Order: sequence, then C-alpha cells, then structure tokens
Amino acid sequence: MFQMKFVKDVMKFVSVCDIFKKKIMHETQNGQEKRDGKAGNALKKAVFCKKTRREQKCGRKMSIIHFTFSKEFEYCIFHWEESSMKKFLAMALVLALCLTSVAAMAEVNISIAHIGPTTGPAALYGLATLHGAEIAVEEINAAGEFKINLINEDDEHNVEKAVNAYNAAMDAGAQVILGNTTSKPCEAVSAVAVEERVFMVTPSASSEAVIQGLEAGTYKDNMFQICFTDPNQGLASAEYIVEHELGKKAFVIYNNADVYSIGIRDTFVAKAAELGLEVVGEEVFNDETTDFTVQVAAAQNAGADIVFLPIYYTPASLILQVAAAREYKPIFFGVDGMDGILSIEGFDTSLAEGVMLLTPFVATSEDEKVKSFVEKYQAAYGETPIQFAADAYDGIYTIVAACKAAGVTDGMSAEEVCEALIPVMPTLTVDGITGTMTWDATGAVSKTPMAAVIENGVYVIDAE
Amino acid sequence: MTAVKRHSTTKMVPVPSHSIVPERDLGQQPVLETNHLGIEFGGLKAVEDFNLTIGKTEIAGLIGPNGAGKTTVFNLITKVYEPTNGTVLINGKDTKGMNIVQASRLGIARTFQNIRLFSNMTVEDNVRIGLHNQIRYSMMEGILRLPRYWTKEKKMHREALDLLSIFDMQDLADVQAGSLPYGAQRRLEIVRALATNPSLLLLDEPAAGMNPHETEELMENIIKIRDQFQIAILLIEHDMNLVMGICEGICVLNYGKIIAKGTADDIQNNPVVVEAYLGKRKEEAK
Amino acid sequence: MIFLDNLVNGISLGSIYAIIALGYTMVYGIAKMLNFAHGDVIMMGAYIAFCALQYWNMPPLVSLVVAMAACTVMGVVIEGLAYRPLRQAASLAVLITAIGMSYLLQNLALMIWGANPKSFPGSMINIPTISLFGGELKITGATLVTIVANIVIMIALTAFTSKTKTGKAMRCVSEDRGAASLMGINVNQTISITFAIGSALAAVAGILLCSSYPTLQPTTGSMPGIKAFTAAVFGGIGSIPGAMLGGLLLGVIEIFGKAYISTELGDAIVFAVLIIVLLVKPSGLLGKPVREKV
Amino acid sequence: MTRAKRNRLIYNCVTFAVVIIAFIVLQSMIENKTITRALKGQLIPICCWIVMAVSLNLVIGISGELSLGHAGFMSVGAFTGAVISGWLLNAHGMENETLRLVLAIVGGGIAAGIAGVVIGIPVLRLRGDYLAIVTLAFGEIIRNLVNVTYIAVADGHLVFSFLKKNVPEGARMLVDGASGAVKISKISTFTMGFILVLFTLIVVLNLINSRSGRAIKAIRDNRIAAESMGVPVTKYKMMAFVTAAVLAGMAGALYGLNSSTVVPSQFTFNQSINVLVFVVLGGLGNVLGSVISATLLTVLPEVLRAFADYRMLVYAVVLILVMIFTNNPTIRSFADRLIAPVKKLFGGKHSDKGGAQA
Repeated sequence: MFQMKFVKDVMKFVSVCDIFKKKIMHETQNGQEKRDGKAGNALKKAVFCKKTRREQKCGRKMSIIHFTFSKEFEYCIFHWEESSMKKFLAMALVLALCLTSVAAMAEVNISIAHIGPTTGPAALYGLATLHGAEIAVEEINAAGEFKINLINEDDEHNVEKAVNAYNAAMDAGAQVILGNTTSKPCEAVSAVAVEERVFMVTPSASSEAVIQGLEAGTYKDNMFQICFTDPNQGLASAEYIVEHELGKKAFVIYNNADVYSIGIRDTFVAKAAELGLEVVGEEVFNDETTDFTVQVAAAQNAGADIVFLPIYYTPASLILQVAAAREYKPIFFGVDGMDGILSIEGFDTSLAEGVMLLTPFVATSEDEKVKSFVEKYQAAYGETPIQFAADAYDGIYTIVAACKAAGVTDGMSAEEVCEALIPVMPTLTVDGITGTMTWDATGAVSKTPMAAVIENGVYVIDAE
Repeated sequence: MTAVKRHSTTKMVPVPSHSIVPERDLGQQPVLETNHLGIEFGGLKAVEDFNLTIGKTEIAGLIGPNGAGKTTVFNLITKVYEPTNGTVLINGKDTKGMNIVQASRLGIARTFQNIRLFSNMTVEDNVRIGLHNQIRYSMMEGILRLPRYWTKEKKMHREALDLLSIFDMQDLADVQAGSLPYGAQRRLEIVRALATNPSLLLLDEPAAGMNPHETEELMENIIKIRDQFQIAILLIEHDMNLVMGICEGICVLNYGKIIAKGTADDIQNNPVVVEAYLGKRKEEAK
Repeated sequence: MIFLDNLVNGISLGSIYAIIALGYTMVYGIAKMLNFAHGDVIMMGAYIAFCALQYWNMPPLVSLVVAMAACTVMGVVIEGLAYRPLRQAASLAVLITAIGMSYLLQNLALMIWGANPKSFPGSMINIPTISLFGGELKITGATLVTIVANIVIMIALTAFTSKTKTGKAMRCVSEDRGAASLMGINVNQTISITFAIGSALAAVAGILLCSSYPTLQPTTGSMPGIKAFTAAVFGGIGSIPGAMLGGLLLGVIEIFGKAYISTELGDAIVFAVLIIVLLVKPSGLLGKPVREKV
Repeated sequence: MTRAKRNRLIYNCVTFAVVIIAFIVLQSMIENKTITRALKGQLIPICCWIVMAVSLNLVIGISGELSLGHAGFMSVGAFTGAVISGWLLNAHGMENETLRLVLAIVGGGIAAGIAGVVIGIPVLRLRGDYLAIVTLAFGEIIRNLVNVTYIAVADGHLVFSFLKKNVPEGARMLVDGASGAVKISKISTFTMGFILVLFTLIVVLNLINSRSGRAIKAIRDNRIAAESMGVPVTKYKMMAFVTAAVLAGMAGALYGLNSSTVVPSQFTFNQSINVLVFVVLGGLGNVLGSVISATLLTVLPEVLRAFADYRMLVYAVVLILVMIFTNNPTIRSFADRLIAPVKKLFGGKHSDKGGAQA
C-alpha cells in the first residue's frame, strides 16, 4: 500500500515541480524566506501570487499535493528549489530521502485534516473550505509560533467515501479533523469520531444531527460547529423578516431532498407562525429539478410578497430567472447557501437585484481582517471567497486557539488531543471573520448574523 | 442422386375431417386435429381454412413452395400465434387461449427452421432443458442441495445420455452447443424436443443443410424415433426424397391454403400439385 | 386561469421533451439502439453554444451553427468508434456501451468546464415574453421558439424520410438491415447520417433546453434525456409524430402532476405513466406493434 | 464425472477458496492490528458491493436482462434494515446486536424481495431496452418514495407516514424523509459481511447449477425455444429478478447499519451503474469475476484518492472497451487467438463460466 502511494506521489511531485520550476524561481522576493528553510510555505506563496486562471488552478493542485505529502517532501521541495539539478537527480534525492526517512521533518505542533468534497457535485464547497483553511494555515505557519500540518482528504459528498476519507486521514497521522464540509458526510464521520475520540470542528456542516448524539437529547462532546445550525438560520430569518417588516405573506420554496434546506425550513415555518408572519404556501423540489415554473407560479398565485429560499444558489438562480420571466417581483430572502449566486458564470446579476440573504460573512465588509482574508484569497485563487471559505478559515483559528489554551504539545495522540480540547472549547471566545464566536457544550456556535442585500451586483450590508 | 426410397407402405384410411390417417391409428384419439384454422396478419390471410388430422403414430409431411405458410402453421399449432379462425385440438383438447408453454405441456415439441439452440450451454444441458417438465425438483431443493436434487440430477443425466445416444451424440455431451457442426445442431434440436416427452413432434426442415448421406441417416432415425417412442411426427421439408420416403400422409400448402392431401403416390400424381410445385421441382432435379 | 397557466407551462416543458425525443426516436427507429448518450450530446451542444456566446462573442445564430456542427461531428465519431463495432451484438451490449458513452461525455465535460454550474445566457433567444389576459398568462420567448422549432423540425424530418433518397434509404435500413444492404444501400453510412442528424438536433435541443432552464452543468442532459426517452416510448418509439405527441403529453402530465398532486412525486408520476403505457400498449400511443419472427 | 462437471466444481471451489482465504487473512490482520484503518473501514462496504455485484450478475449475466435499478433494492433493504434495528432497539429494548443485525438483514431481504415481486410483475413482461428503461424508472420511483417516507417510534409503536406532520412530536425518528435514516446504531460486522458473501455465493452458484438455473440460462439464450420446451418464461425471469432483489436488500441492510446515517440520494441511478461496471468488468455470468472486480474497484479508488477526478472517466472508457472487445467478432477472434496458448497452459480451467452473453 505504501509503495504504491509513494510511487504515485513521486511521479506527481516530479511532474508538478517541473511545470512550476520556472515560476517558482522567478519569485525572487521570496528567496530570503526559502533560505530560512520554510520551503513549503515559500513555494505555496510563490504559486499563490499568480493571478491568471490557469495558474491559479494549477496552484490549487500544487497546494493540495503539498499538503497530502508526508513531511519529508517539504524538505525535498526545498532542495528542489535551491538547486537546479537535473530531474533525475532530484528524483534520486527524493527517493533517497523518502526511503531512509531521514529526520528532516519540520517542527509541527498539530496535524489537522480537512475533509470535504474536493471533487464531484459539491466540489465548489469542499474547495472553498479547503482554500479557506489553506490561507489560515499559511498565515499561522508564517507567524512561526505554531506549526500546522494540513492534510486534505476528499469525501466526494458521499457518506461511504467520507468515512473512508476519515480513515485515510487518521492513517496519515491527523490529530484533529476540520470537517466535513457538508452535513450528511459529517454526520457519518462524527459518529465514528465520537467513538474513537477524535476532535472535530466542522466549518459548514450545519444540520443538527451533526452535533446530536445517538440518544435523543444528547450531544457529541467532540463535535463543534463554526457555522450556524440550520434551525438557528431559520429562526434568525423569520425574526429578521418580522422585525424589519419585509413582508406580510411569506412563501417557502425548499429542496426536500436536502437536509440543510429542510432543517432551515422547519424552524422558519414554526417561528413565522409564532411571530405572526403568515406563510401562505410552500413548494418543494429536488436535486434534479430544473423546471421551477410550478413552484414560482404557486408563490405568485398565492400573492406572496416575500419568498423565503432556504436553498443553495444554483436552484435559486433558476427561480430568479423564472420569476423575472413571469414578472413576479417579491422580496427574495435567502440564507448562507445563497452566497455565491453572483459568481455563477453567465448569470445575469441584475436578476438578483434586491435579493436579501442572511449570512455571517460578507466579502465586501470593511472589517480589516475580512479585507485581508479576501485579498489573500483572491490573490491565491482568483475568486472572491464564499462563506464556506471564511468558515474554514475561522475553523483553523478556532482549533489553534483551543490547542493553545489546552496546551496541546507535540506527539500527543488524537485521543489525548481530543480530551484536552473538549473542556476548553466552551471557555473560548474567537474573534473571527464570520463574527465573534462562543460555543456551548453541545457544540453549537453563537454569533451574530448579518443581513446583506444585493445592489448593483454586489452585497451591501443592510444598514440596521 | 439416389432414387426415391419407399420406407412406408402404410395403408391410409380417410377420417371424417377430410383427412387420412394410417389404418393402425384408426379408433385412437388423433394427436392433432385442426378445424378451419386460419390467421390474418393485417388483412393478409397467411393461412386459411387449414384442416388436418394426424394419427397417433403417423409420420406426416407438410410441403409447399417458399412462403406458402408452412412455418405459420407450426406457429399456430404451437401457439406462438393465436389463430384468428378455427381450432387446434391436441390429443382432443382445445388449445384456445393457451400459450406456448401450455401447448408444450399438452405434448407438442418442435424444432426450428433457423436453429434455436441454447448455444452458450452444453449439449447435455440443452437436453436437460427438454427434460425440464419431466424430472422436477424445486428451486429451494436446488439451492439447498437436498437429497432430491442429487437423485433427480442423476436421473436427468442418465436420461439425457440415453436420448443423445439415438443420434450417437453421447460423446458430445460436454461440448458447447453453439460450437457443434450444423448437422449436429439440427440433430440436437430433435433430441431436445424428444426430451419433453411429446406426443407430436414438429420438425421444421430437419434435413436442411445436410448432405445426402446425413439425410439418409436422418430418415432412418425419424422412423426409429416413431417406432421407439410411438409418437406422431409432422415435418416440413423441401427434400422430396425425405418427404416421399418416410411420410405416410402428405399435405401440400400453397398461398396459405391446402391444395392437396394424400399419400406420397397421390401427391406425386396430383396435377394441381405438379402444376403448383412438384412438377417444377422434378424438372430441376433432373 | 391557474389551469391555463399550468397548461402553458406543461406545453413549454413538453415541447422541450418533444424536441429531445425526436432525436431519440430517429436513432432508435433506424439504428435500433437506445442511444443513452443522446442526453449528453445535448449537454455538450449547450456547452459549446455557451462557449461560442460567452467566450468567443459570436452572435446567437452563429453559435447555433457552431454547436450543431460540433455535435454532428461528435455524433458521427461516437457512432463510428463505439457503436459500429457492435452492429451485430446483442442489444444488451450496445446499451451498456451507450451508458458508458454517456458517462464518458459527462466526465469529459466535467474536466473541460468543471462542476460549477453555468448560467446559460438569455441573449441566445431574444424574444420578449408575451402577456395574455392582461398579464395573467405569460408565454416566454424561449417557449415560442421551442414550439415553432418543434413543428419545423417535425415537418422537415417527415419530408426528409419520405421524399429524399437518403431518407428512403433510412426507412429501408429501419425495416430490414440485411435486405437494405442487398439492395445496395450502404447501411453503415446510412446509420452514420442518422446519427449526424440526430446529433445536430441534439444541439438545437440543448440550446432550447438551456434557454428555458438556464442552468448548465455536466449532468444537465441526463434527466431530460431519460424523460425524453420516456416521451418517445410513450408516443411510440420510431414514430416522428409520436415523439412530438409523447413529449407534449409528458410535459403536461408532469406539470399537472406537480401542480395538483405533489411536487415531491413529480418524477415518480412521470415514470409511473411510462410504466402504465408500456403495459397497456407496449408499442406506445402511435407506434406499430412489432411481431417477433419465429 | 464429466469434464463440464469437473470444471464447474473446480470453478466453484476456487470461488469459495478465494473468499474464505481473503477472510482469514484479513481477520488475522485485524487481530494483529497490522491492517490500516482505511482498509479496515472498507471491509464491510466491500462485502456489500460483492453481494450487489454477484446478485446483479444473476440478472444481467445469467438471466440476460439489463436491470438499471438495482440500487433501488439496496435502498429498500438499507432503510428497512435501519428501521427494524431501530425499532427493536427503541421499542423492544433488544440489546443483542448480532440478533438485531441478523433480523435486520433478513427483514431487508424480505422487503426488497417484495419490492422485486411488485416491480417484476409489470417489468418482466417487457423486453430488452424497454426493460432497462423501466427498471431505471422504478429505481427513481423508489428513491422518490423514500424521500417522502417518515418512520418513527412513538410510545413503543412504529409510526409510518408520507407526511411529516403525522409523526407525533418527540417521536424517535428512524427514517426522516430526504434526510434518510438518521442516528442508526452501527452494528454491522465484518464477520456478518463475510457470512453474507458466502450465503450469496452459495445461493447464486447453486441456483445457476440447478434445474431452475438452467431454465433461466435457456431463456437468456433463446426465449422462444425455451418456451417451446415448456419452460415458463415469466416464472424463471421472476425467480432470478426476485432472488437478486432479496440479496441486494440484504446487502443494503448490512450497508445501512454500517453507517450512522443513510440517505436516499446514495442509491441513485449512478450507484446502479457503478455496480453494473463491477459486473461487466468481472465478466457477464462470471461470479468469481464479479467478486474480484467489486473488491478491486472498491479498494482502488481509495488507494488512488488523488485521481478521484478521473475515476468515472476511466470507468466509462472501461465499460465501452470491455463491451467492444467481448462483442465484436473480429476483435474477439483475434483476442481468442492471443489467449489460446495461455488457456491451453491452464487446461481451460475457467471455460465454464455459465457463458458470456454474446
């Protein structure tokens, strides 16, 4: 097993290095750092600074590979850059280094595994969380005080693959899990992790079942969320709509094949009833639906003046198009899944004019930390980060804060790390880019959401 | 070309349904009786007013030019098609509304003009399919390998080899049926049909593609089968040597209608047949 | 009015199914194979049109022509590489190959264009929405174009198969491949032409599909493809008017099922209708029954 | 003993030997803790996929009908298994995990079998492409229905509804519509998986080599001829179809109880195609081939995680190439000539595989 992985890695390493050699060498401003022995970081930065599409795509690949490599490889990359040896010589060096497993490891305080769908239909979210985490790791490692080794495993947004990915990550020496990006895989993995005592922080898996235990009313003590739980989003949305008197008659269109969507819808409807907001109707769709005429027509015929969309942005974009064609203009109110609607290629953003969404993170915020994060993200990946990326960024900082508070030292087993971190979590207050976060023992986060409205193709934070 | 050999000198006697049967079968239930049998395909009358009675141990022939409707008659008798007119009685039972399987259980077995073997299975397994309704055990007994499975399988094996030995094919039992030479495939089809323990065996061009020597052998075997199993055989054949040689009663079909019935002599001397069909063929043969 | 509204939506959806079903029915009728990859050729066509419009800044009609040309080539290549070697094989083998081809196209699209959905530009069909009954009933430009395209294509195809030499050759191949080749018809060439036409139609269908439902991702073609095949079977596969009728009926049934029974079970209703039709009339509404030759 | 019989015996023995040896090796690796976590985590899914592949092979390879809805049966089994296990635990307090697992697997098999009968009656009247498309449709219908199914335990009773509002407040949800089966207590074991694989092999291999199995193969080779021999076509097609459904349901139950959560969207058309790839690559009608290809194709993507992007692409190409190579007469005869010397070397050991579909 090892042999195979090894040969594969070497092959990939050599080919990738070859392609990027030139670019890396051009990054003279990073030369100093390189000589300091922070080879891996320097390499990444070098690649991150490129902005063209193709290069950033490759850069992404590069960084993934970098993280999946064992620590020896960091050293190799370093050597590769420093010398201009012929390819086969480098190969030989790589081989020699790996086979002898020389103690050329960089000092690492903790190994964090990011698990999320980096391929498949939900790849967008998995890549966002991975990138967000990479930026955070980059910053922390550059600061030098605390060293993180980030491992990435792909779960393809599939329950079976997710558990496999978790096992692979643990085999690779992970001590803490940052994941999973999506709810169902996270439910499956957290059920395993709670038994094996592995500490988990999920950036974006928002269903309640993620933190709930097997028995009713119990919670997994090892599992903490950075994002809101779905019920909280539903509650907050209903409260916001009533508080700001956005509409009298609400209509809900949700995806009944998606836990996320159902979770938000359930509490929204309950809370709306409690607050006296009339829900005049509901319609559902599923993952394959592309025809939304029935759903939109139902909302229009019901005379709804506010349409609540607890769904992801792809179906939302279709709903907006149908509504535009039918000249139906209510207020569309979305939640965090709506984030991303402006970046759909080919989408006429004027259709999204006036759409509101409740989100803890807005990329156009004036906040210093947010600005710096967005800049770095855009420099590295050429796109504006969505909320998932921000959640993952905060996730890494949360883990690090917890580790520091708990005094996690090198060489602790995953189990020991877990037991050390659990008691400190409720005592933490993390001031992240998605707000100031605190946790209770259940693992749910508390932070303040912001409502944003789309104006002229950008988010504008709704003035209170 | 060998001269027409006469294997049969049976005395044929008329029966009420305007047919003739061998004298020895008189007084016994005829295997097959069709009355005014007909079928239309979208207005086209493929077979019309087809009346035929076949005695219990008769070897009968069904001849006619290509496209005369011979195979359609077979398909009507075996219930591949449901007739639009008339009835088919098998051993006195009306087959109205029956399907192929039910007809087979009444005692009809057939071979096909274009060979239809189970070509991915062995020769022996082909025969065992023929024995499907003769030697039975349930699916559960098969899966759980209960004692009945072993005894019945043994019995099947013995019977299959016995049947194959009619054509001296027992050594080929393990060969894949699809890889047999053409003649052997035709013989295997006959064996497989026989395995269903029929009272009427329908052979659709059994000698097609066989050389004269093989045909000769086949003729002997057909008679041997009739004698051994005491069954009736109805065959479609273009080889007049075979038809005239072994068929006791012959029925000539043209454009879906019977144009003549009788013994080989009657048919050969019938001017209508000669005109429609035989005469031409005789000239060709010369 | 709500009823009429639903009816219009149903016809709009149905005409999309109909235009995809036309391609299915052509290929099935003549090559006697279920081209499972048809839905994915549609997706490829839509992507190519998208690229032509967005990246290469071509006018809509030129984009359409580019997409049709590309799909025609794709169809002929697929047929030649994957289906032709299996001309004599059992339908099971051909069907599995077609499924493989479907997956191949989907994954190629995934590699070329990525998983992120793209929004098909509305500029492709620039016809304003028509309002009736004082704005209570609206028919979008895409729907109108789809219905017109359907009728034009149906008439053109019927004329082509009954009047031209190639069309007659196609019908011969459809009836009896062996006899056709004995009559001097080049069967392989005829089937290639069929695939070329079917794939060109797929490009048109892809553009119309994505104009009405503007999300474009590698799986865009598969569900509409399956439903359009259902429509083709419903109307009687092999029959050109049957595809049209089946498509329209299926669209209307789907919308009505969603509107009056349950949006959750919309797909289940469509498939249940298929099963019932196949049981009651296995050859479809306008299909001719086939008798098995013994 | 005839040669065909001897070959068959050798083939069956090799099949069982491969499975049993693999189990012993893996079990001892678990005991010694030399097994990687990744491999250990995959053992039960591998067992499930083997059962799925072998049972689908019964339908496609032996019975010669293309079913594209096999994952639907797995889904029925998975949810039934989860419900039975959850019900026994929550309403009856049954703590014995092995007993619960066995009951869940049996229940899953029965439920899938019933689904098989209900689906088989209309479907098996159709032929060829129509049958394929209708099984596909049924797979989707099953998924649609599970999406709106709510099952819960309330006051020791099982509550079943298509509307969530009918489920009383505070009931323990077992199947929560599109959220699938939630909070399953994981009770599947590798040993049970191994037993299920053995059970499947015994059922399928014994069925193939019995009177019923021969009838099924005869129908595949030539339906009209089989009917003429008095073999009732629908009965035997149904037998193969329902047996496969029962086995798929059992695999589903094992699969479902191996994870804390199961969602209907795990059992889509794509999953059916996945299993189809196992079957085609292993060889239609070749049971040992299905076992090996299901194992390899489950393990390989995990080993080659970095190449997940290309997995489906490679699958697609493999499907097409295997079909062309096994079905094109020119290429086939060429390949046969290449293989002939090798075959001679091994004395044609594996010649009797129940025959590949041509």
